[in-house]
Amino acid sequence: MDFMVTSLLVYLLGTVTLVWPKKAELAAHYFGMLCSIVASGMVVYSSLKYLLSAGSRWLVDLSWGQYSLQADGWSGAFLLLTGVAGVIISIYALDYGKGYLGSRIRALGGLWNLFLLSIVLVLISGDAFTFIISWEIMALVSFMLVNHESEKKKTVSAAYQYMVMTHIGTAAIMVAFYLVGSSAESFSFVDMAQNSLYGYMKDAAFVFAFAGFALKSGLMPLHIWLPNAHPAAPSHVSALMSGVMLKVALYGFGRFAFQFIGMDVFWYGLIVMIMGLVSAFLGVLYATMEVDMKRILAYSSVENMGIIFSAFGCGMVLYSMQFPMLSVVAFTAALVHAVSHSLMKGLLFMSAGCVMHATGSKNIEHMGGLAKKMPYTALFTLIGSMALSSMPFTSGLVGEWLTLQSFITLSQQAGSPEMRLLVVFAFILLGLTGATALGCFVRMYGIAFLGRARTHIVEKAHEMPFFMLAGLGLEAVLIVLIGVMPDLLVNLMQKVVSGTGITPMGNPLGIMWGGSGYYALYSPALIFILFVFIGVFVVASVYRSSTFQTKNVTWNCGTVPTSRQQYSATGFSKPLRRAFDGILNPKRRTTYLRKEHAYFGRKLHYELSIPDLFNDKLYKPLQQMLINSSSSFHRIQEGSVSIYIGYTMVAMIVVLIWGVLL
Amino acid sequence: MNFDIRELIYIILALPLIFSAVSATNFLGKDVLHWLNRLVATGVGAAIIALLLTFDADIPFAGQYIYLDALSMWMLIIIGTLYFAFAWTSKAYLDRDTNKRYGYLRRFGYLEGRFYALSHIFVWIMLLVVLVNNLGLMWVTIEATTLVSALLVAFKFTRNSLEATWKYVMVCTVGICLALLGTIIVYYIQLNTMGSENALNWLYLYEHSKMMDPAMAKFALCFLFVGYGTKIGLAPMHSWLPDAYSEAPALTSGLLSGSLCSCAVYVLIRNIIILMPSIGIDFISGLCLFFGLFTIAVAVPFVVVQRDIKRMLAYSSMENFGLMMAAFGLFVPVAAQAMLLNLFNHALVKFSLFYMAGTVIGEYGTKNMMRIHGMMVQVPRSATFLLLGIVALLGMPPFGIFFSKFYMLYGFFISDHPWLGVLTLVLLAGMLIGILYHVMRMLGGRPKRKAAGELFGFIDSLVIAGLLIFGFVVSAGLGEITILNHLLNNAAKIVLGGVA
Amino acid sequence: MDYLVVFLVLVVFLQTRVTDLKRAVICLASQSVIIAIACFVIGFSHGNDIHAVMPGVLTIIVKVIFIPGAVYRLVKKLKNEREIVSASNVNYSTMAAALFLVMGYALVERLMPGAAGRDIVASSILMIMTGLSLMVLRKRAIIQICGLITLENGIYLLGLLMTEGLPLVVELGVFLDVLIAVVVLVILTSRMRLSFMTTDTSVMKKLKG
Amino acid sequence: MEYIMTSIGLSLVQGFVLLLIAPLVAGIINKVKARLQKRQGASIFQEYFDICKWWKKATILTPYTGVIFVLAPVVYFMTSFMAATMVPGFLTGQFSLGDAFIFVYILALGRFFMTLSSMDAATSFGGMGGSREIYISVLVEPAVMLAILINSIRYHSTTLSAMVIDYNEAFFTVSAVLACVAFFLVMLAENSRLPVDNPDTHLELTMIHECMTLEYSGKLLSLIHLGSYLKIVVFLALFGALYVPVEIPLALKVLLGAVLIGIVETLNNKMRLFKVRVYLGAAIVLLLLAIIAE
Repeated sequence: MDFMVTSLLVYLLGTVTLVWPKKAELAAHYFGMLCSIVASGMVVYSSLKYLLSAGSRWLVDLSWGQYSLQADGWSGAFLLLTGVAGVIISIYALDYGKGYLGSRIRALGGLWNLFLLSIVLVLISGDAFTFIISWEIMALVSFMLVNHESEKKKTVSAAYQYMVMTHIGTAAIMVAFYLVGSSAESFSFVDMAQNSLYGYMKDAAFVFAFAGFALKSGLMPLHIWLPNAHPAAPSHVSALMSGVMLKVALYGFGRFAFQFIGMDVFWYGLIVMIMGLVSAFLGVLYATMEVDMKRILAYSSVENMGIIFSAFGCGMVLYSMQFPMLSVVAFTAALVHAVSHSLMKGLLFMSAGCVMHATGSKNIEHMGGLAKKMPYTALFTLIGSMALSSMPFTSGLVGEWLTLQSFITLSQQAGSPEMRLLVVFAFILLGLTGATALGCFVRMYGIAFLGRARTHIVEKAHEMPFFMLAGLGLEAVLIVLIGVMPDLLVNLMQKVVSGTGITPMGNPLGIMWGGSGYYALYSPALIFILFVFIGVFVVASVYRSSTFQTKNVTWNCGTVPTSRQQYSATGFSKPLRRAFDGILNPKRRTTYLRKEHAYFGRKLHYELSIPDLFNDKLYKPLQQMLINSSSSFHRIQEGSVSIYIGYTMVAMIVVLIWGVLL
Repeated sequence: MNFDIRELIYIILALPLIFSAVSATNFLGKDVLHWLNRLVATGVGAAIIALLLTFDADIPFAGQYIYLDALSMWMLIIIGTLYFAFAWTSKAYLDRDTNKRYGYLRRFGYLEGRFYALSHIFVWIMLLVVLVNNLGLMWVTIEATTLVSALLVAFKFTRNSLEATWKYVMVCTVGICLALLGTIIVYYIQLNTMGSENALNWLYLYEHSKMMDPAMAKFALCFLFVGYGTKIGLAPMHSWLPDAYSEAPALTSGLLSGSLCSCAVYVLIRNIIILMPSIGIDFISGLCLFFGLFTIAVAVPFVVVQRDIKRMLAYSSMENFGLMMAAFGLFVPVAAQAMLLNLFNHALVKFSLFYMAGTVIGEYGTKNMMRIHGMMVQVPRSATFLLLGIVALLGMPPFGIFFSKFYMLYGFFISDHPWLGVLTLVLLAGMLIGILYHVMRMLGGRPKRKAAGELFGFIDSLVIAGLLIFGFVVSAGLGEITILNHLLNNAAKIVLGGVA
Repeated sequence: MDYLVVFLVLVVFLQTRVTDLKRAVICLASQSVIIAIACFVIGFSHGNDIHAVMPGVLTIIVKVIFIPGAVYRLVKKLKNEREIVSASNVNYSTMAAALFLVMGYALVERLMPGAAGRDIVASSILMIMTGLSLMVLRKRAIIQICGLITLENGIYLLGLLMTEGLPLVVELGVFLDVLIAVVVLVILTSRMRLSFMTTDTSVMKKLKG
Repeated sequence: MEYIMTSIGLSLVQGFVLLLIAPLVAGIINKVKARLQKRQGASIFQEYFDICKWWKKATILTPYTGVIFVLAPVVYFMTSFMAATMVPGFLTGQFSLGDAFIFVYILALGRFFMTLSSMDAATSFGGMGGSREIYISVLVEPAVMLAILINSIRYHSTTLSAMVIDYNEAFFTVSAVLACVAFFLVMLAENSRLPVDNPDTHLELTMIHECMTLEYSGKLLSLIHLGSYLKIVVFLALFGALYVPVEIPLALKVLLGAVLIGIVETLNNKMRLFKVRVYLGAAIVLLLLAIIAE
């Protein structure tokens, strides 16, 4: 623990950059980033300790009475995730942050360290009060980071929205803690584990906790802040937010589910599962419709958090059906997918940063052919996209596969028709999600990196400096490693969830269901070996005699193809838009600029926008209602002193009557 | 040199009075006044610290007219802190408000003298409020604060400030008259039960509070609650509050919101402590909860749709005091302690925020938040401090209010009013939605109109930062600072009057 | 004593009807005179020491001489100002006053059945309520001040009846406060006349929301 | 350990065998179609000749393309091959490299790269093909998932070798038949046959898969074709082994399946792109009924 505390101190040291002299801005930046790298490394180291001693729990009281720290396996898993992301993204930021020279770069460095610090504090806080403090600090710091480029109006409004939403979420979490804590001796997690909640109070506690954490992890319909906040923030910040902060919400919810509230009620898990599934599908659907690179990634975060929570909910359902051994699969799936998602989403946000750095735009409609300009970035982005569309040999498939397995596990126990229907619903949504994710990232990668340049901004694109590539590369390597050899990670996470790892017949990913002797198998290493082995032969046989030749441009019915003839991103997702018109209901507007003649020389301007369903149907009306009601409420304060005195008299009389009656 | 408690109290009471008298007479020049003012305030602060060190929270000190126990000590700390901050920021404020371009006060001659005379006597009366031991005198002093602060509110004698003052005096005096009626009834009860010796003496009444006649006591409580509630600014008697706060000079608004309302709360609590045993807490907690939450509920819409920055702050202090009354009405030790802590934190934060608001008004020459953009670019230091202050006000860590709010809300849940707690959280979220929206509008975006430069000086930032840090240290480290912790525990015990 | 009550009630009723500022002030003064007499009566009815004389003297000094004087000087500054109210308004306030009187009696019956000075208690309640109603219904600053003083008088009278006078210190403090209050209000009113060109408080409606 | 080794060897052999017979099956399908259309038709070995021809030819690239473009066919072919090694029923025993989901996702890898390559050529046809391919795959995926689900429910495993129809217990059930029909529909969509896609025209309005391969020639083209033939065979084998509730040898099932495809392709014509929703919706509903009836 002392080691952990030291890492916290190093983070604190990093915040010194806030008050660094303005002359040596660059030094401040490097100093801050180095501090965060070192500290995160220490976090990784110490987290491994807690992971290996999974389940063990011990407390450290800071000298001030009411604050206490603790760490166990569950927090160790997330500490690991945080540390890895912290190291890699900080390395990336070494070069990326230079873009903010002269625009409050010192604040950026200091807040960066503070952000990591608060996340780690949330993960190792040992009582509700410390948890809430660090949680709020995390929210506050991330808010300031999102608000960093506060000259832009969009940024400001995004930050505002983020703060409001996250504050509401925190309020819900606080209510949950209050409810649990008021039925226990104290706020320390150990005491809260022996709380005496029951009945509808317990339900209320669960609902509030889930609402709060779901909001933080961006499940629909509480995701509304997410696709605005991530694009507004600097890229490495959004990488950290999406890669780690969303997972921290899972951590908190896990605490509640495992320790405080318990999972013995069936519909708890049901709600979690269904909400997760729905947000998985809707999230990826919206992602497929976006053209802003970072918004695509943000919506895809919604999707992946949805998958994670659905797996978690599946586990809760299994647990409530008295199959704790089987629920292990599901919880493992949730954890593994959390880790791999933090890796791949970090990677892609960073590469989005690279693309912005190179082209100065986030809109993939303006790109194309970047692969030739920046080959390494393209390679790493390809790996990231493969991972996010859960292709084999990437960590994406591991989590996805475990999730599917956990749902199969549920289906094994689903005797009654309605449970069957539930499982069918789950699988339909999972299938849709998987395929749509593939489409989404094929679209993103293909439009941005392949083909020909659509606009001139691509011309001045260039390869990234070393540290940015290093960051991308590290993530990519980790992704492939986990994808090919998931045994270590999966067993580790399984140990975290339950003491016993179930590993039949030497196969790392074999899962045994109660009763029957069959296994579900996945041995990516073997597949990979075979794939490469034979693939090499094929490649050799294809490229042995180099019979490739480039004579001329593509045959285009006699004309030279222009780059505008390529499919645009919007066009690429058209069929899907048609298929899911009912959900998306896109707003199309066609305006004829010049139409003096019916056929010739008429220009038309076509504009398509896909508003977020919940934003339109839920949040905007709420906002309007709030403002209107408030402004109508102003009538009670019209400025006439006699009326004011009248109020006093009325209050007096009311109180007198109350007093007489009671 | 070490004084005993009585001497210290005399020092505390003497210094401001003398100084205000001096500065009222037209002898001294500006700079002398400025320095004297700082000196006096610092002296009083030092005296209060010495008092805190010599005073033992378990043994209240009772003179003939003076009474000092943990609760009043706590109030003294609050007032003293604000007094100190006031003295060290007043010079910058006055210079700013008298500057040629934007200042409201440039028309007046010899304004330092008037301002200091009024402000210091104002503070003096507030010190008196928390030190007297006689309910009647408490009433008298509270009424006196109204009248003196009325002159401060009207200080600029613009149309708006006149209007605000008129409403302030009218509404408050009516309320205070009701409080007088309540006090008279208390005295009547005392006459009927205990006879007329040491009349309205708080300590005496406190010791004999069991003997009171419940029906009349309840009757008295109604008047007292509405009367002092008007002064606290509980809805619907709050109507004077936003006007007065928004029109007064920024420093005065800070003092009004930070310490005067706290004094009113203090007096109300003193009265309630007396009446509590005979009435029983159900009725009282009902009153406090209802009016407290109703106040928050009334404050929210006015914050959401608001143009005037100081009015916004005024409504936010309504919200805070509503919350504090509700927390008091819970009658659980945690909540009472947190409520006292919040009195302290809110006073500090709100004073700094009103001062920041004054700075912003000085910089942009308008109170209208819709006309202010891009402070981050134009006046970074003020912007940073404004943001910090607002964050502190909205109750986010690491600032003080978070701690007190956390435990006040916790009180709702352990005194089985969980749904009221949820309601309160919803209302607080409403406050955040409103305040943060306006502040973000002011801070972010591109500047549209020219600012008068960074008016936020070095000493100012020291003082404001000091206030914020002080609040943080006291709240976060309360477990460690034994003397304050002890004091607060005793104060909470007194507030609960041996009920819970 | 009963004569006093009669006079008091009459004065109060008169106060609800006057619209001319000078007359209003005179009403106030005469009202205070009656209060002062009541003070003496009550004071001497229980033992004749300094505490018995004190309230009456103070009342005469402050409420009979000083306050009406100050207000009167102010009124003389205000040329041709009078409360512009419809006759119906006046009637309403009178009727309200009558209602208050009834209410007062009802309250007295409730709280202290068979008390000696029930009439005068009722009339003091009448004064309180009438003062409030004046402040609510009338627009001129002067009349509102009169309402305030009336209210204060009523409370004071009530206190006098219930408790034979507050403790001396408090007594002094109360008088001091009333004094300052009137001073402040007079200052405000004269300022108002300067900057608004009128003392009609209904023009002051700029601060809202 | 050597058990694993032998099983891997066996599955590799099976892969090669399927690879060898794949063009033949395609030829049979075409022959059937030709016969039903009153044509003589090419010989059933025609596909072998074609592939050899393409293999000999040089590969023409457009200047816009990059690495992805030349890599994609290999990956596509490899994925079909890996799928072929996983198909149960011929040589593979209990052991398999991955279960049904892995099977699906490996095929998805091929789709991933083919779609990318289609966009790499920077022409409008490629993009069109890619977007339509994605559209179809999104609609197909749930049906595939349900198809896996039903057998896994029945046989308590998602391992392909375990999901093979077990003739020892009652296998000709309502749900089995429903699943069989549904999977046939899914199979047509997956292999881009009529009525979803038209494999043998180059009319840009109708085609999907052909769009993507439009820019290919020479060795790469032959790889792609080989891969798609292999895919058909693999699916036919899977269809036969897992979903056809009739107790006849698997090879026969494959043959009959090929014939059936030929017949269906003759009887139907390509449906509108946005009608595919309805078509696959039908498949999903059938599977749902099957699962409920299970």
